Amino acid sequence: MAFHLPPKPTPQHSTATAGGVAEPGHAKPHWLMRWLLTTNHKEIGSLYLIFSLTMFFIGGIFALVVRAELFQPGLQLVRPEFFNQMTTMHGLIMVFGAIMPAFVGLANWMVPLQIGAPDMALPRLNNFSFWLLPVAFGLLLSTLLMPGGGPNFGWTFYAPLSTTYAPPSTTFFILSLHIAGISSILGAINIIATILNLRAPGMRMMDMPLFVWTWLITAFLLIAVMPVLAGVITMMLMDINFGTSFFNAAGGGDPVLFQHLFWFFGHPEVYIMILPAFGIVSAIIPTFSRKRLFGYASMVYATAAIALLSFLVWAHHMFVVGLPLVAELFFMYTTMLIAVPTGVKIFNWVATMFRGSISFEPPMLFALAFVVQFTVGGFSGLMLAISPADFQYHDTYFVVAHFHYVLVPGALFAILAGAYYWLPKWTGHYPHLRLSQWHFWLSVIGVNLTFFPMHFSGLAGMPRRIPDYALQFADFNMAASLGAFLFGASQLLFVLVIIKCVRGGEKAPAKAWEGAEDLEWSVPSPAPLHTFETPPEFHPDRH
Amino acid sequence: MWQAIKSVLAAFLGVQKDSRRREDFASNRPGIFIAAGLLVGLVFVVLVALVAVLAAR
Amino acid sequence: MRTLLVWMAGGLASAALTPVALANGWNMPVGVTALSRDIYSLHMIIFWICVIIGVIVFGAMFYSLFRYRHSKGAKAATFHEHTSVEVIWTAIPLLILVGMAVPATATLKNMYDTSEADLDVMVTGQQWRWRYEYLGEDVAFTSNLGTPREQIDGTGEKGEHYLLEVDKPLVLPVGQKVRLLLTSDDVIHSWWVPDLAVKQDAIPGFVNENWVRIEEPGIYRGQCAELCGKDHAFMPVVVEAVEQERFDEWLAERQQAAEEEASSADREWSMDELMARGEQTYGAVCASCHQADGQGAGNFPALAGNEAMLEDIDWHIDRVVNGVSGTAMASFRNTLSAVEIAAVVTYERNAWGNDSGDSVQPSEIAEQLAEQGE
Amino acid sequence: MSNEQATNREGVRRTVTRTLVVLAGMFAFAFALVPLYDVFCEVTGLNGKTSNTAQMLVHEEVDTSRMVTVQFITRASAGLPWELDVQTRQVRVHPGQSNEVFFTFRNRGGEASRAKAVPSVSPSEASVHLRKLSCFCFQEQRLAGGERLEAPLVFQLTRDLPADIKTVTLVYTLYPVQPAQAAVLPRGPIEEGDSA
Repeated sequence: MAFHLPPKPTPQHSTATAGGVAEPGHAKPHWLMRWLLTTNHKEIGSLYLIFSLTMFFIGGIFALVVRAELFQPGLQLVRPEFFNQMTTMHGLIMVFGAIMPAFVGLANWMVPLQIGAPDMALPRLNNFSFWLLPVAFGLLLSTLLMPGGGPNFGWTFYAPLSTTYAPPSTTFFILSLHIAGISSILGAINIIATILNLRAPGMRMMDMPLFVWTWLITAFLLIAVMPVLAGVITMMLMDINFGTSFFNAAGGGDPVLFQHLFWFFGHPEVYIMILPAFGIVSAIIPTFSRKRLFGYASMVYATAAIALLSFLVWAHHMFVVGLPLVAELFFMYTTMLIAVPTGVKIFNWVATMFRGSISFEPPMLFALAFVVQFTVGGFSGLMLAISPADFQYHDTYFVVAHFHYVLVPGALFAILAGAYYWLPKWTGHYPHLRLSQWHFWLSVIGVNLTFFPMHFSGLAGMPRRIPDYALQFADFNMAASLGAFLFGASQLLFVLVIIKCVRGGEKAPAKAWEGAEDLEWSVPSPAPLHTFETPPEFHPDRH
Repeated sequence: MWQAIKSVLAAFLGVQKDSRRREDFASNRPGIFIAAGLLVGLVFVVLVALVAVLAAR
Repeated sequence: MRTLLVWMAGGLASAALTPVALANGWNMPVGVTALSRDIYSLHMIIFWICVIIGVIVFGAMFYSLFRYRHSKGAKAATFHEHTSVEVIWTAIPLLILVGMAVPATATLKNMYDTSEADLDVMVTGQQWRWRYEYLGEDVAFTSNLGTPREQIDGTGEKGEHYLLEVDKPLVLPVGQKVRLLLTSDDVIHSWWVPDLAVKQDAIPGFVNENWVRIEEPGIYRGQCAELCGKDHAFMPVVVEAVEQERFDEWLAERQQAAEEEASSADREWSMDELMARGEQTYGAVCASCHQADGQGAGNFPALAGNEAMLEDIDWHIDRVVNGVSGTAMASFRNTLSAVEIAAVVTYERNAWGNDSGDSVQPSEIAEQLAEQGE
Repeated sequence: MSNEQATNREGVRRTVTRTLVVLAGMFAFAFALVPLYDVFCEVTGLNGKTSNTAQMLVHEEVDTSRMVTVQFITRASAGLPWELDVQTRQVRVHPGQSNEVFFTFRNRGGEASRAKAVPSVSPSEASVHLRKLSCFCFQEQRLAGGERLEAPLVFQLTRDLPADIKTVTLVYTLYPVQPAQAAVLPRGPIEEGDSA
């Protein structure tokens, strides 16, 4: 299926222009070489999306191993050592291998189309940053087969569990994270360079669609924090292999320092995974409400504010490590304050729908589910911000419920919404309506059945990352496991939808959705391989 | 500069008028907004820290 | 339309289910300390604030979805900003948050006030057990998982307190302010008892403080909350709160028992006695890593047929007494008594087909420990 | 048209250069955070570490109006056949006054080895007010097998110690000091003959 995406160039659009990217078609290269060496933003976008879908299923299988073991109390299927590797790999793969590359893929496809650019600013770099990913994750997955097993210290890899007490494969884990980090950084540089320099004549910053805005801010966050992650894992590497003691108390280091550094990266990372989602939803809701986005300016400013504040809240992940009272209060206050700009975004989406003309196509369904369920995740986030209460919530399933609500029906649903929204542009066909609806409803039911009971098991006292639990948590866990399998299975429908959509289906016109306004809808569906080689005239009529 | 600070303050709350934003972006001087952002950010940190210190007493 | 009905039915159902769930004990425990009650009420306040905001926001959203359906010919309005409305909906949450921060700050300050404690207990996390030390009382012991291995593997019926039971609970007096000093011997652990609303990380090389004043006698169960490796799920915390008099008696008993244990090292132990005691100690302390069958697992070496160990009994004893630096093998010098060390070494040298016939007397171990001390 | 692309390329180059500079800066910043954190901790007592060099006695009037309990806890880490004991488990002191407490190191092993005591103070806020005039924890100790060493700690709690701190707990954990090449821990899985 991969090889039908995107369509071959159509003659009327591959007009040769000076300085254009390498023309395929002279001598037709082997398809493998074509995909290996492509510098086309649409092809690379597709590669990213296919890669992230693959990783999503691999990470999902790991999650199902975890849920299968947790179906009943007692150890049935896996040993605790392997269980810990599964939870760790699930987290790492989903964060770095599924969600982030999916957003980069969407950016590759849509940012040039939305700003009227012919391609990304640095096409060859673009190819390189993609192909780093399979290397990184191939390496990461291979650690599972190494003696002593793969990483087993959680995706947050707290020292000294991840240094002095780590399996021998940890050096490979660090290497793979380095490679994935370089890929993200290069991708971010490319996106910034594209947005700042390749906008269509007449399009000012303030005319850019919100998806472009949120990605610009996300890219800056990536530039700011990925090097910090690289620094942290380099220190780990040195602690493990060169006898330094950054995080080792025996040599005068401090394990808590690791957590400060990690979360200085980690909290902005959380926003890296949600800001582009805000952008997608801010495109979809106005389209299907047939009404301009309410408070565009506020949205842009709120995004910037959230990004800035994200550097000031990191220690709310560390409320129980024994911070001094003043630090505890500081981080509680800043964390509570970040709820304000986030709330503004939700109010704005609701106000966009108010007095609109609303229809419920699949992208809108996913966007609406995003708004509701992301807000649920936001509420539990607000509860977690209350530091004294966090002494009870911390490291329980309540936290697991919270961040999964933000990341699965949050970030992931936004990605799915984006996919349904732009599939007509990518393939020229509408996705199969019935199947899409089935996919949506089964996903919603599965997600809530999986993660809602986790709130209760957490409050009742179940710690996270345990392969076996006390009997009073059995009901919640059984429900969550059933939900997880339902959710996992229903994602196969998504694959089916994509395959059908690539192969055929109802033809989509250039402007596939009645209320859609941005530049991408001015090029034919499916989008030809080369678009906007002559920059479009941009008329800021809407903004 | 004052204009920029006001815009940044508005950003912190997440509320801004379209017309103001138009003016902001018409100015075409990103440096001043970045400076204002960092300044307001710093003041914000100091302010919250001060509240925390006072509250901890 | 149908879509909307499903949405609303789903929303109503979950809205109705949540209070039911919370009322059925699927909620944070109220607990048995003044602090745990404060925290519980903070939790419920913020919860209801979220519910109210949720009802308003989702209400407005679903009203819009229902009222302004395209299929019903709704025409979209053209407004796209309204500064005063935006200011209002920014200001109100801000005020709510300030209102929330006030009680939260007060509770937090109370939590941090560890001064004037009546009793100090040092809590040390070890992979994968807790060690308790009553400072100034000469009482210290390790608390291991009490659930038998068969229950975990599914070959035995699971008991009522499956995974939340230990061999020796931490006994504390009610009504007294107990200061907990927490640290760790290896990785980061986190000591947590929901009913006491105490959760604090135990960090190697550093000491954390927390405190608790239990109001009602009873048994309170919790577990390690920070991922600490393989048996993270198997290091529960059990606190037994008793009246002061009972506590004093218990403390005296413990002190006496420690003395008796020390003096029993002087007498001659038979092989059977050593093996029986050794099996018990091995099961509680060693089996989680080296496995009940002595076969080891992963990084943990097998003891059955371990030649290095069988060749040299002194080397064997040294490993148990002093541990192995930089590995999960802890030093048991202070954790196990001379009797237990002698018994476990004897057991390891004769179990699982190791049949070396070697045995070591508690008195020899005690002598060795004392000798090293001089 | 081609003119425009030329400016684009120029702009892209400038953007990339700038982002690379920021990137390098942030990577360096991550490492700078380590000493910054130490300085920050030393100033605020964030992590309860104490200064690792001797400090001068602050000559100030002894605050006889209040007493503070100072507790000492000693621990030895696994794999080190040493013991650390303190002669007095707790002392009651006035802020401003200087005090001396003796600690005993004992190497119970047969061979010479080196170790260092790592201090931690609780509550961590107190660590800024704890001045060590002399401490065995400033340097590593080397003891022959069976050797015994008495070493003093001379300290002072300054008068500006917050009034709500009534007990200060000082914990010393003994860690082995590895010879340089042994700093890499034996991390092989089963093939290592380690047992018991």
